[in-house]
Amino acid sequence: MTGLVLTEEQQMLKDAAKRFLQERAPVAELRRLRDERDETGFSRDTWAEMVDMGLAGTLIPEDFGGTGFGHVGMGQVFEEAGRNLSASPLLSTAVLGAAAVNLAGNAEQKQALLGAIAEGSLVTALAADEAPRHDPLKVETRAEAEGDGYVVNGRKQFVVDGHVADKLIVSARTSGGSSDSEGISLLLVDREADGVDVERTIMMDNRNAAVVTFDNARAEGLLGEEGKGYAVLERVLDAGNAQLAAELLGIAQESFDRTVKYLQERKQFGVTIGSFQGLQHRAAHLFSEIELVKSVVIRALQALDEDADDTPALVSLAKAKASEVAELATNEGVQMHGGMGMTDEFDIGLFLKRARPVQQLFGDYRYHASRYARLNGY
Amino acid sequence: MTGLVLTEEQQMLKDAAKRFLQERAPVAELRRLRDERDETGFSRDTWAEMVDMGLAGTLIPEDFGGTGFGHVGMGQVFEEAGRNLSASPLLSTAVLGAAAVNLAGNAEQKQALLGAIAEGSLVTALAADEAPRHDPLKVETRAEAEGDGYVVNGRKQFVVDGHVADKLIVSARTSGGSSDSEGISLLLVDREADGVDVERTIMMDNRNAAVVTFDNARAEGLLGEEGKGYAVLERVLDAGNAQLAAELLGIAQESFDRTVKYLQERKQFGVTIGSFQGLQHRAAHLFSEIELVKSVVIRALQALDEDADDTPALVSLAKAKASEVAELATNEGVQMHGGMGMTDEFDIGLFLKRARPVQQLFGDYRYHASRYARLNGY
Amino acid sequence: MTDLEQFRQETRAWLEENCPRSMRTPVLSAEDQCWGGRNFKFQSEDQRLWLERMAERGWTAPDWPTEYGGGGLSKEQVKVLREEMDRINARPPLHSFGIWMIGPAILKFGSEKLKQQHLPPIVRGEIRWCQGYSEPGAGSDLAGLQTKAVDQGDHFIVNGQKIWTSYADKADWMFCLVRTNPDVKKQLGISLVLFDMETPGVTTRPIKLISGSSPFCETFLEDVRVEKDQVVGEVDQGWTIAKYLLTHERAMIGGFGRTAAGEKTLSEQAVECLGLEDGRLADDMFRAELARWDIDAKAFELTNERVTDEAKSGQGVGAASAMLKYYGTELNKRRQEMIVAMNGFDGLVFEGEQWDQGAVPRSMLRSKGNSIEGGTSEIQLNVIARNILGLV
Amino acid sequence: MTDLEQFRQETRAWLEENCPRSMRTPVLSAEDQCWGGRNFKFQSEDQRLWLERMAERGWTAPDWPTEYGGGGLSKEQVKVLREEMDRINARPPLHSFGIWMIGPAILKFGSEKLKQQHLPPIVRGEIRWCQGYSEPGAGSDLAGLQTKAVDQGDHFIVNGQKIWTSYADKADWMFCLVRTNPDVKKQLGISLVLFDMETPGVTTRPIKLISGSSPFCETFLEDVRVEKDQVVGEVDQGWTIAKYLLTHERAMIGGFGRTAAGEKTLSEQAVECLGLEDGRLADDMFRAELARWDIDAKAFELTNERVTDEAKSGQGVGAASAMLKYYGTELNKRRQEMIVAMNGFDGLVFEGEQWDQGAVPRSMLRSKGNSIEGGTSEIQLNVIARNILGLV
Repeated sequence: MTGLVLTEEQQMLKDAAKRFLQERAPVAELRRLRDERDETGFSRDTWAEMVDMGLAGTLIPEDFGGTGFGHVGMGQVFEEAGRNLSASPLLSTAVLGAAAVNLAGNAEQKQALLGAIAEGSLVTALAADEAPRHDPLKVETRAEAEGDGYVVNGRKQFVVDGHVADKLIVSARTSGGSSDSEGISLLLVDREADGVDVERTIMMDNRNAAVVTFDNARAEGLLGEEGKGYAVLERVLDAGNAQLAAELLGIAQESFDRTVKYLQERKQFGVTIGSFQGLQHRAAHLFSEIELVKSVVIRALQALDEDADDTPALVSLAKAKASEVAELATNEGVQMHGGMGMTDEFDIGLFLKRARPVQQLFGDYRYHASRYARLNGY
Repeated sequence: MTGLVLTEEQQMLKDAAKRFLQERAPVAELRRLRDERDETGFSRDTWAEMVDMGLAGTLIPEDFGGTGFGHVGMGQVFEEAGRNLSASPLLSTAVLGAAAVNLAGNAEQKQALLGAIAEGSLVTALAADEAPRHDPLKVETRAEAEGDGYVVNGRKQFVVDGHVADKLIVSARTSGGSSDSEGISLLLVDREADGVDVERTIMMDNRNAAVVTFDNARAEGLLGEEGKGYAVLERVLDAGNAQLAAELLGIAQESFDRTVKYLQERKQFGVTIGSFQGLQHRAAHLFSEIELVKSVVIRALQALDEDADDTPALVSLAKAKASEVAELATNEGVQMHGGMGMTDEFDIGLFLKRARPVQQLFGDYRYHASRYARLNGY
Repeated sequence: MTDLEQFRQETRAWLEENCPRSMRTPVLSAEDQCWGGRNFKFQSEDQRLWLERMAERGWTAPDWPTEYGGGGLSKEQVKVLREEMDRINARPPLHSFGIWMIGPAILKFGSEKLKQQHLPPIVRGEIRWCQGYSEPGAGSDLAGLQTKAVDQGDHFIVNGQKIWTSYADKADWMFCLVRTNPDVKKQLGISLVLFDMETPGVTTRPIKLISGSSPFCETFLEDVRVEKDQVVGEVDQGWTIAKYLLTHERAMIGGFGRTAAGEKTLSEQAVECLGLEDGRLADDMFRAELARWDIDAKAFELTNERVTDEAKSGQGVGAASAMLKYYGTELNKRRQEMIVAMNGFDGLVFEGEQWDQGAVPRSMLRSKGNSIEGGTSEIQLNVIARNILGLV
Repeated sequence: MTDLEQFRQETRAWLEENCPRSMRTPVLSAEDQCWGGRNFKFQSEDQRLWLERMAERGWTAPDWPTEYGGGGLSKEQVKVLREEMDRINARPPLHSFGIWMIGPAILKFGSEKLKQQHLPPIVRGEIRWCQGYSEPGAGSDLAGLQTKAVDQGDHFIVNGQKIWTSYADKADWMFCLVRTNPDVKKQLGISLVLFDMETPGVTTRPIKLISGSSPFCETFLEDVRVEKDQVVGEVDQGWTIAKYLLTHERAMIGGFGRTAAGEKTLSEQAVECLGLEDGRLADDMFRAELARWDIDAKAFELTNERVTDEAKSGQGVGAASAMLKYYGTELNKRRQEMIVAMNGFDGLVFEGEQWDQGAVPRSMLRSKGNSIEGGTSEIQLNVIARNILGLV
């Protein structure tokens, strides 16, 4: 195992991502997208620049046009995106899409799709959840073989970037009952195919998600083996959750930094409110919790890069702890900002509004605490 | 429903109990019993005086020699006992024994036993638990009919006052399997009967409990109907748990009062430590929690007096909340007393050491939170 | 039959006859609430009728004296009226800061003129009030207020800025704390004054909250003329009245965590969202968390009852209101977070008919303010530590 | 083969040959720990042998210079040695405040004379040390210490009282903070002095704790003569060294929450106590609570690793030790409460062979002191708030 520190290269990537996102995708940019009711939900120009920086190919091997920087590298970008509330299809495409194709795609698919992702010409979206709360086993969407392809029927929700994706990666049942792990297949479906209906949903963080309905929609093809998709899906979700944990770390840290600054500056009863021990102790506790999050996040990312046996447990550890602490940090952030924290004018509330969907997506604290317990035998 | 306040009579009983216990059974008395390794574990003289005050008959109808003051009245005595860490067979005999006989005894048993309890000539003990953690359904002790009586085999633990009781009230299986509610019977067994082995256990609070083994021990008779004992046992346990909750309230309140006093007096860095906002806020939070405990305890006691339908839920509510807050109050008490709180010389640690067994006896926070949830349909 | 029994029967009959059917359904949205005032648009004819009928008997303020338009009822009668209204799920005929806050203050501290001028229109729902307490930059330090009222003989000229004035953009009059004497200790030298929001120099601007709604405003006061007879109580002695009003407000906000009549309990919602397995909530992590909340909430509800019962039986309430405000608002925040989480995706969508325009997440976001408005949780803890526990 | 690889092979072979079998079993009780010193009674011949063999190579203090009896190993070699010892579950040959605390301080701040006098006996386990820091009535206000050392030319005469001196009744020497200058600001004017516990005027009395054990003492100092060459560092400059030592102590205590080698993890204990149903802990309330602890504990363990790794890679550790001390001790208290609760009745019995003489509840009670000794949790939070977050 490598030490729990960044390599020089990873640190450089982090610094570059930080500079770029602060300048091109800061909180003000999220406000602009929101207030102008932007239909895409992110800036295509900014995304193009991120592609130019090689960020879209971070998880893609060099053979297929990526940089192969890996999960730890990508985590640095997500942490900085969390700090800036930067919107982009990085998760849907460069993490979930890239991981799915890389893990399950055949040679032809890899060649075609990974290259397209790395060069920014393809946006993908993962359509996995059907229940309101994350449950990847609960798949009632059905795919039936017809001719040389499949016909898909069902309904998916919380499909991040679903309304702008070129291709959807859909988990569907080719056999088995509702909660069996066997019989789930992953399929590629063109978003513009007949029978695909995509409703964009405006979430509390103003980021993209969609409800997607398949009504006899024709799939382009299988990704991986028929009926064996669940194992792939789990690994794709682990990759996604580790990055979401990194984003939550960024959200928590930025909320905290801004709050500490406010405590240092804001005066009441003639002194700075940061001089009140009641707030000092809560801030110090929160500092400690964030230190813990830093450790679990880097460990989970490293485990993915090492393809370690305990990756699932380490990812659940990271997502659970990061979710818990981001919730605490954003709540404390609003409370310590007092009335101003409740206003839309201040940024602090936006961190809270971003944190909740990130916590929920692919399982919140409760889901991952339970999974962690199960993976540890209780 | 009566208001959530004491009647004048109940308040008078509380005041009388307070004066008496402060004088005759204060914390110093518990230390004396401990340091002299007293074999009885409480003072027989003090108990005789409590009997003279009518306390042993608080739950016993006047017809059978009691005062019929009821559960709310008894709760005031337990709260004061909690404040003074007073040891006596009030729980084992005047609550559990009296309730069991009153609920399930035939006319003859009531006449003989309730009178004896009220006049202080009989000490009883309830032998219900077999597993380390409370589980009244888990009964493997067996009672087999033989001639006009029963023969008992099995092992019971956490039998409060077991080593000094004259009679044991034993839950045993006359039919059914290990966790069936049907088939459990309550039997009266003389502690000195052949085949009864009682091992006194010294608990962390230095109070009495015992492990009791029955090896072909002969029971005196049934208490209630054969096989129908569980419903009685549940009601007896509810009566016991409500009083334990009252005792926990006293423990929490006294710990808190002593701690607040310490905060007001103890100086550090040239000021009283009570002037530190970090401690102030924790004390204020604890104050609020104790206020909640007062409300749930009186409500549970009233429900028992009214024989209300939701008594089980209200008792679990009281025992759960009182356990949680007593744990917090005693922990905060030791922590806020600093190093001195860790010494045997200071009393504050004794409250912590009494609280834990009271929390555990007949089910702790987790047990009653789960029961509360079940009784509320989830 | 006792007098009280007779009162109950008469009240029941009157309500049966006079409370319109549509006013016997749960209040589900802000539009279902009747706030009255000059510019109020009634949701329905029934809503208007219900207010008028109740106001005519003075039952919008049932315990106020009849001479000022109130119902003149005894405490026991008020309780009967409330019980009988609850029995048929009658909606409150009027939501009013006039009835809840400034009315009682005028009754207790105001001159005869102020009582006659202001109380009857409040009872009838003709004048809607707002509260001018907080100021930008002051936060919890309420007594440090900067809005100045300069004595001009028969009137004051007021200059300053107020913030967090609830519905100031919809209100007709404001009760407002101003500094009438800058030369004394900060709690002294404060007065409580009343003025019409249409007075020249008063402008107001809504503040958008993180929940997307704008229940609060900033109000700017530029050379606003306030007659001297519009001071409640003595000049420079307003702080006492302000504290009295704050206690009222705290008790009001502390009740936020309670489940409203007709609303599903949190555990019912959880069962609906998460399902049962063998009679237990299917998600064991949620079950543990829910049981903890449920126990605290029930204990809190009983504590509200106990405090009321103790007050009735003459035992001092002490500073219970600070404790109730603190605990109740923290409980409600926990509840709202759980509702969002148990609804999963559906609890995160912010717009759209199908998701009730994001009622669930907006309500969660709004709840974050509960522990800030009306005195922050930190201030309540300070009050408990100092006033009850004597920690200084 | 690299040098380090070769070192590993040699170490492995040496340990295989020299570590007695009985010294490869888990340390289960206090008696299994070897503390050395003049009056120490070895538990077994193996225990004595193991100490002697390790001390001979200087491996009881592997990173100290060989000239003072240490092992002279590089950081990498120390790590290899630890790994190889862990591999065979070798017990630590020596527990020693000399090695953990005063030794490093003497190495860093002490005179050549002090190094030569004190370090070799520490390495060999011949002299056992105790720490004289706290005083009655001072608590967390360590710098306010009152024990006076009056300058007598070539020596000091020390008068005062120390409390919370761990195992002072078993120690041979004390390192002690004394006030050498009463006329300056309280952090100044403090010196760190060393003296033999057999010096006339030193008496000691054990303090009984709530757990029933007496690991701490009160120590009374009456006209105790301390030679001037037994001052570590400069006279009046002891506070710097004291802070250095406190940081060491914090890091040590912070590690308390970790599961020792060979000990069952908390979840293993829970499964044993509570059983499984369908692969889940049978008690769902416990399962939720346990998962929460387990996550925090694993995250804390990784944080310990990360802090170490960052220190190695030259990134500043900052005031991480305060955070580790705070979090680690609070974690251990939670763990101990859960162990008591999951054992039910068996976790509450305080005496008796069958219950291991109450090891479970005594350990819980003892853990309450973790967040008090070595600087309370409150002090750690103050340190974080002030020194790291800049909140003043």
